[in-house]
Amino acid sequence: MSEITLVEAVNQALAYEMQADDNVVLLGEDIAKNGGVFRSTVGLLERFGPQRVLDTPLAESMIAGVSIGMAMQGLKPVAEFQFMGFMYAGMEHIISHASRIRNRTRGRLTCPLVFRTPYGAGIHAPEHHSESTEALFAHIPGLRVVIPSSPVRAYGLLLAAIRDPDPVIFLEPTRIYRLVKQTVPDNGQALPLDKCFVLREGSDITLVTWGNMVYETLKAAGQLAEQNIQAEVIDVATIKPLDMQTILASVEKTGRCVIIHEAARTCGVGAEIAAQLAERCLLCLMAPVKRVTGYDTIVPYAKMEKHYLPTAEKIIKAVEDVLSYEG
Amino acid sequence: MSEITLVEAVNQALAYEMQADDNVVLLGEDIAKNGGVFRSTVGLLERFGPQRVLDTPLAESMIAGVSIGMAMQGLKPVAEFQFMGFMYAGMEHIISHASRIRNRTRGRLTCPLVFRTPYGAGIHAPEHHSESTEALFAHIPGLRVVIPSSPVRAYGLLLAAIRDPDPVIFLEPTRIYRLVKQTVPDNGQALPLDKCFVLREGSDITLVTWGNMVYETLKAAGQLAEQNIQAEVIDVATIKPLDMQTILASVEKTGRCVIIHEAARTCGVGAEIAAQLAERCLLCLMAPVKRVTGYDTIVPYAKMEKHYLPTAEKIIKAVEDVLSYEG
Amino acid sequence: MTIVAKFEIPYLRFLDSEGKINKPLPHFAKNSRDLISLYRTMVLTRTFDAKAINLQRTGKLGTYPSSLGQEAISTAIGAAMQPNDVFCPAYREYAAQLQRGVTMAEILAYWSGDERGNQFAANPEDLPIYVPLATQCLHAAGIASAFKLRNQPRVVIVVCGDGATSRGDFYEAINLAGVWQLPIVFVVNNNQWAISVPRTAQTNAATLAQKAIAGGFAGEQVDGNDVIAVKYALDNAIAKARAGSGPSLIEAITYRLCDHTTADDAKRYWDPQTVEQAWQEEPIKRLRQYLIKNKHWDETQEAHLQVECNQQIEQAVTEYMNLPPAKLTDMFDYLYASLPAIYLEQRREVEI
Amino acid sequence: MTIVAKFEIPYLRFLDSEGKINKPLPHFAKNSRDLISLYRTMVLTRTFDAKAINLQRTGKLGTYPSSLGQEAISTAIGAAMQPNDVFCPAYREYAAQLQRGVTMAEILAYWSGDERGNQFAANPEDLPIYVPLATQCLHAAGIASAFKLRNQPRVVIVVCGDGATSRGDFYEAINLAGVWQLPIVFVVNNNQWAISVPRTAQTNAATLAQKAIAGGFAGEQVDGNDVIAVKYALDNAIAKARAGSGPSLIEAITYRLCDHTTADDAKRYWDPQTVEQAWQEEPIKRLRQYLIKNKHWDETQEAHLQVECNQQIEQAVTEYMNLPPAKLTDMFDYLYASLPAIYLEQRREVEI
Ligand SMILES: Cc1ncc(C[n+]2csc(CCOP(=O)(O)OP(=O)(O)O)c2C)c(N)n1
Ligand SMILES: Cc1ncc(C[n+]2csc(CCOP(=O)(O)OP(=O)(O)O)c2C)c(N)n1
Ligand SMILES: [Mg+2]
Ligand SMILES: [Mg+2]
Repeated sequence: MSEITLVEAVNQALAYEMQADDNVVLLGEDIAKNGGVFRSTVGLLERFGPQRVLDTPLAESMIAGVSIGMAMQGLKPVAEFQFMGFMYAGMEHIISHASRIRNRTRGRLTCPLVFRTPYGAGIHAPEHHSESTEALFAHIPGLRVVIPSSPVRAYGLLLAAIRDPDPVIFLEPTRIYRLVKQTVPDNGQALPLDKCFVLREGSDITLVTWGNMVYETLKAAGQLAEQNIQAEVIDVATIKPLDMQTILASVEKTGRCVIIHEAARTCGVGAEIAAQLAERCLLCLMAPVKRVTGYDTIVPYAKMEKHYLPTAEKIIKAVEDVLSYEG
Repeated sequence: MSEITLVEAVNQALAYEMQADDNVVLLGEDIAKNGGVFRSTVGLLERFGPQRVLDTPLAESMIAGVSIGMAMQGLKPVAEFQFMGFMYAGMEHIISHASRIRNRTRGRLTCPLVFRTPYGAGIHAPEHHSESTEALFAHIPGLRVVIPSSPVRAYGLLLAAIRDPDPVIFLEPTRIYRLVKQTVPDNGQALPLDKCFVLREGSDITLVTWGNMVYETLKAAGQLAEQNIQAEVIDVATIKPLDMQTILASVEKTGRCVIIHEAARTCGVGAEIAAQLAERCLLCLMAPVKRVTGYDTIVPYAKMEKHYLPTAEKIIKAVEDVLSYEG
Repeated sequence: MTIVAKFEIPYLRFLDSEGKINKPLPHFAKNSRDLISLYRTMVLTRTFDAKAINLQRTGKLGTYPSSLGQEAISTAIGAAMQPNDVFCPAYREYAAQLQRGVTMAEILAYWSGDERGNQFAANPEDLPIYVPLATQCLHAAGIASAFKLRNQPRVVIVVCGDGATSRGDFYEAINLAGVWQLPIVFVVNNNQWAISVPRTAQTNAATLAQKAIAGGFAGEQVDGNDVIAVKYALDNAIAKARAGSGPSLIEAITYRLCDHTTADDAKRYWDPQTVEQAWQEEPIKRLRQYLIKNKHWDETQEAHLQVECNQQIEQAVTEYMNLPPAKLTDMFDYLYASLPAIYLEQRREVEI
Repeated sequence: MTIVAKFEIPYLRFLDSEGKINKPLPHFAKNSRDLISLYRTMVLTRTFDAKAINLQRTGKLGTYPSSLGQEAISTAIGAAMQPNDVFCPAYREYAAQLQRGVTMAEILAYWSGDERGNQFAANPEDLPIYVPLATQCLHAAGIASAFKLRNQPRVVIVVCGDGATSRGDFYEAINLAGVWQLPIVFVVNNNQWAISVPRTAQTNAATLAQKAIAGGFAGEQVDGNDVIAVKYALDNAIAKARAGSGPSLIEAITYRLCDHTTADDAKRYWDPQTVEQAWQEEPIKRLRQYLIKNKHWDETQEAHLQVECNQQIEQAVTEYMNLPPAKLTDMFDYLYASLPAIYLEQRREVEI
């Protein structure tokens, strides 16, 4: 079995589930003939035909709203927003409808859909192509927000997201779309939603992260290991609802925690995790929880974006600060 | 001088600033002839004419976008969204443009506008009329988010918001629109943005809150005082950017903190405050910071909304928990 | 100059405000039973509306938007649809909802602030009332897309107001319906007002029907107070959609003879003379006049109908008033198919 | 049936693809100096475009969208506007931007990923390129509203693509412009593609011009490869707007003779024959043919022009390449008029 990238794993999961379930339909801008601007839907039009792979007109509120209508009829739309920065026009449908339809109708109507979108900075793209505003969705009751950060997890989590009977926002980190390759058996095995993945065990400190930052964090953990600091690395993966249990268990063990995300710090998802740690685990914390995040600025244009993003270096610095904390 | 309500104070501030500055124009749905569904713009059409008080067609993305265009020309639009629940359609313009225009053009174009909207639950209104999703805006760099919670602060902060050279989201708590009356001198004196207001001093615990919850919190503080518990009550007022200095100073003094907001807990603004307290003040905390918030559910329809909302009772319960915490 | 495209907007009316026929009636309208059935629905709706306002005034209901004066549109919709079509209402479409199995008790529960009012025991697929205006247009387009992708001969009817046509969602739905040739009928209830904003301040378009031109399909105006015209236009549009020949838009011209909702006071912005005139045009009177003139209806039947309506409504009100309170845990129990673990702590707080 | 409204969409062209006149030229086009000036701008733009793509291919520029084949539209816009009008571009409007004082170095800086490219030293009020499609239409309407409220005789020109016309924002802007009678001209660059999605998959509307009907004002089609037609239509629309007589929409039909951007490969979805045909229609060749035929232009002048263009562009590239790196603190220093205290800690991290 050959190794594939994250974006190929997305494609493989889509193909698997379209084959397995006639209700799965794809829609979005440039996803059919063009196979998606990142090629994540390449070949699917040819394989499943124009009734299953739909190029839409250019309108994001429409993509969101039409998907919801389809979902209420029992289809399982997987809609692509071309970039996360163009999803905001769909916010009203996501916040006011997708997340509420089951609750509003007391279970009569449901909304089993997936909104996929490339997200995150680091690919030298134009403005609005570097958003990581996952916190906006993580605040909304009724949604799931899932972020894969490896080919294996992209495959397993996307299958789980499509099969989930509720709406899932599925954020695909563009910077790792083609960064790593893994063997991903095409066996239709989903991975669990609502669960963190412990990517590396360690006893000295817990590093909590997701998305693009997983690789910087693993890199930092590797370098820390050379200094004999054993970092546990947790990929949160589902940021809504949060699996605090796994995070708490780890921090209870290590007593120290650094949270890493690329989004702006203020009111990012890191704040919620830090707040819960401080609330539920105050006594086990040997040092304050630190956050290594993007600045509270607009993501700079390409030339400066690398200075905006957290790096392994900054993570290591924070870990050292936390480890040397003297109460 | 007679006493006025919060909504009247809004009206008074609008009138003052329209008189003082020809660039101030109002726009929104039903704000002109009808004076606004909450009467906050009543009389202004008659006084300033249809060139200054504009009923718009019914389209929120349009209201947001057109305001931005006006602002770039040096007008100071104060646009009303009829309810916060209808603001989501304007999110793209708020997130992708209003907050970025100064930065994008390196100061060449600016966006001096105010987006006003009634917000919060507790008035037995239909679905979508009870939103308190201020955290969504508090995450966005480049914005200011201001929430008055008394007639005096409504007047002073709205003047400040209109005069501010950057975009301000101004959230008016509907439940206190007519709850209290105060004498509000119409003297054009603005109150400072980016600053908390300490509404009550105390040494035993710090209660941090804003918006509708200010009154429940003050009520709780009053009852706690009867038990000889002196709570300091802080109205955050500007939730973006946060005045952490005032909050930290208070918690350094009291050693204990409860944060109260009506929004869903997860990734609410309370998380950010709690995270910063835990990060910056770990040693001064004698107990974990607690949050008393709305549930992580959709705000229930009118019949059940009171069970969703934090109450003085729940606040007191949390304060007692914090005070009885044994590390 | 070369002309590359031409468009026309037709206007349709059979029954004028005096109940006189000004054009040969369509086939269905020659059957007095059908007309009487439409008439009964309109009267029932108006009576129900009055009762609901009364309940609101006496503190037994929340804010309520009446459909007074606009009953013909929704009555015709309910009559024109097949049961397995899907209806996506605006919030003044009680007449259609009632015909489609939504109960009065459910409608009242909804406006009392109870989600169970959207549970529609006898109607599995119609949308509940949507508060964010025009958003239902896109969901309707999605439902129609599902029908089309599955080759089902089903049709979606979606209604919005004149105000709602200013929203991007309305247009995006129109545009998609056109380019995907969806089996959908857009009905615009043009009641001349969006709360206090008159139709003329919403758009410079001479008709709202012409907004369909932007989507590349036909729009027409009908007299929305002539239930025969509305029904006829709908029958055609639905047949066209069902045959796979694409969408239509019907602008039904009527007048909101009531406050926007019980929370509104239209006197602030209304011209009373216009309203008085609008009352001359209202839909029930003209059909009654026609029926009576043609001996299909008389005063005795009218009196009976009132009694029947009142009985039915009283029963529904009793059912509504007897609805046991919902469980607080319902707040949590319909959020997700199964509640994620992290919610359990919060859920326990409301358990009793 | 009664007809209550009628509409027509005209189409305008003076110069056919062979450079032949098929209709008496408008006044301005009788002046060869003016035509030559339009011609020079188109050539300069095309040469600049080619250079930019070259810079991208050699790693000296980021993703870049070319305006190849569409130069006439933007050239006419720049020529038709007054300096104190405001231009709200889409991202292929270099020809207009250059005429309005935006420098090539700024354009290159922008596409290299440097915000300073939007600082427009010589143009204080035009919008920068907007990435979220169609959003500029609403800002344009806001700017036009400011002009109207202040009684300034100024006009806004806003451009978007055929794809962008499917977005709600486009329609909401059209609708507002109509009902507020704003001094604005909407120009749709209909280059037949939105990345890989053809014009026919965007909308069922026979013309994009007819989308103005939804807003209650006139739309017209012009041959977007005939700079004379575009300029003529714009002159009229701008004069109308300036006179307070409201908005217009001009659909300029052209063809995207390039990949969507340098990140795209149009071969995946293009039919090469159509493209070949589209090359026959391109705007520069036909105007050159006309000018040469009428002895307003010759090969020597053409050669000179190329040299001039190249010089100007090389100078700009040098300027662009010599732009010193921006300060990292710029990330913070333009967020707010003055940086709130809570930011200082983060800002210090990037200070050197
Ligand atoms: C998106 C949105 N904006 C604003 C409102 C508040 N609102 C409720 S009804 C209404 C007017 C609607 O007018 P129209 O569409 O003509 O419907 P009508 O009430 O006349 O039936 C407004 C502004 C809303 N419900 N949704
Ligand atoms: C709101 C939004 N959605 C999607 C995109 C991604 N995108 C960039 S260009 C483009 C196609 C635009 O087509 P058109 O409007 O015809 O302009 P053209 O590129 O042909 O000039 C798309 C989908 C975007 N920039 N903005
Ligand atoms: Mg209306
Ligand atoms: Mg195009």
